[in-house]
Amino acid sequence: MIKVLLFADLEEKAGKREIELSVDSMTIDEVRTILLEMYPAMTRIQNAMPAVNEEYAEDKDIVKSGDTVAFIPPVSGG
Amino acid sequence: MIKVLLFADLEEKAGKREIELSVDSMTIDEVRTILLEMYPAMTRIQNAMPAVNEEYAEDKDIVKSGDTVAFIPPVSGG
Amino acid sequence: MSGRKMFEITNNVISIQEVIDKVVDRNAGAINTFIGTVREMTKGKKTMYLKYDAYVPMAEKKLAQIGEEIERDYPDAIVAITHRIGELGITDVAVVIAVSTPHRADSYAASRYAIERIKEIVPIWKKEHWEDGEEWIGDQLEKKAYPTGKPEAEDLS
Amino acid sequence: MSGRKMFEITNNVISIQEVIDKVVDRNAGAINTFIGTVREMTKGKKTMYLKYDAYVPMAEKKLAQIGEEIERDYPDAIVAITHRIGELGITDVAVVIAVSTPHRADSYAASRYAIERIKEIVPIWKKEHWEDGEEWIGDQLEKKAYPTGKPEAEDLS
Repeated sequence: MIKVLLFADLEEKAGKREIELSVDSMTIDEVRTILLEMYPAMTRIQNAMPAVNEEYAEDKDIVKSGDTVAFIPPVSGG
Repeated sequence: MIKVLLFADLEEKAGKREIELSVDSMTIDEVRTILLEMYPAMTRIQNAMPAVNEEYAEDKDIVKSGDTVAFIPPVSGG
Repeated sequence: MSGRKMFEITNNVISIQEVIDKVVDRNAGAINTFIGTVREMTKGKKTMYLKYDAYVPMAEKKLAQIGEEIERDYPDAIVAITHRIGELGITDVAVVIAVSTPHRADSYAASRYAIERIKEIVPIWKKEHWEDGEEWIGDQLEKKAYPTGKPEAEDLS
Repeated sequence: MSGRKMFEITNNVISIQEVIDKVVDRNAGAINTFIGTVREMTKGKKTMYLKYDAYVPMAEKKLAQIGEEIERDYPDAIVAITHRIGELGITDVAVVIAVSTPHRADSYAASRYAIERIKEIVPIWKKEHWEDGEEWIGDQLEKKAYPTGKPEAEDLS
């Protein structure tokens, strides 16, 4: 099981911050594709930077069961 | 009468902050010369910037009775 | 500094003095503090209030990373950063950065670096609430976004 | 801002928050604060304490002049400066500069300008007290003095 975290506009489009995917292993790109199929309105996930276990990651990186994948829209703190 | 103000090292060399000169009118350069005659140890008055009535002035400016002349050593606030 | 959290996301009002106290040091001659406040007018639109959200554990890690980057470039610097989340009104304090250094030039440079890096790599988002609508900023590209749409390779460590 | 003294020389402990409060503004998104503190070690010598003195009325005028110079260059800036005089121990706050501006870059630039100008034109002096002596700084040229031995023409207005 992979845990997915969504924030800001992405969270609003999904209607929730946390989603669990019952898969063992896939690339982040594949996770993104699944999410877009689940929530077609979540187009801005294309511009979101992935993070795995609280560190920025690359789309081609593989996540495994137990990992947490977060999609980080362009930030606006400060 | 012209009031003279001295600060920092100059004040210590004179032993006081305020001196009154019983003159009607003279240049700041002349005031400085008088002070050096009164307090030969006050050599650093040569590097002090004059101010008249709380504004920076020039050595050649003339001060009159009622004016306050201050000698401002290089500053070190902040 | 033991027991004090130098890099913090909080739901509460930020005490500026408390953040400054974390960086006071006998060898510091300068403390630069940057305070980000909620401004009423942005590009002619009137903000009613803001809502900030964050990916809290990662945001605190990234604030700490910024502190490490500064202490690498300025070995005598001490850095503390607190960012508030939740609903903020006009003039409320959203972020406080405090940097102490022996000499003043470094305190300015390091403080400036910190706020620029916060806007690049720390997962915090603000939602503007106007009279006629609301929007998550960043998505909108009202500000500098990642030039390539995401942080650069050197931002990822 | 009525009733509040924006440019002040004081014998008392400075409240940083009070100086910051003077520049809070609905149109400010950024407040930069510079805090000058008493450092223990300078050029290998250990300071026991400092004594600051000032030509108070002229110093307050010159602080106000710095504020006017900043508001001329940054019309939306609000500036407040408090400098303490008297005896100060290590880590005590000697000066607090607060500048609010709509956008952050100006707050840094204006705050930096203020501290550099204070060291050029404001009649305040510090006397260092070491274990083995004491000296008025400035006389000693331990710091940047007026390049020509006095302020330049443009500093005199």
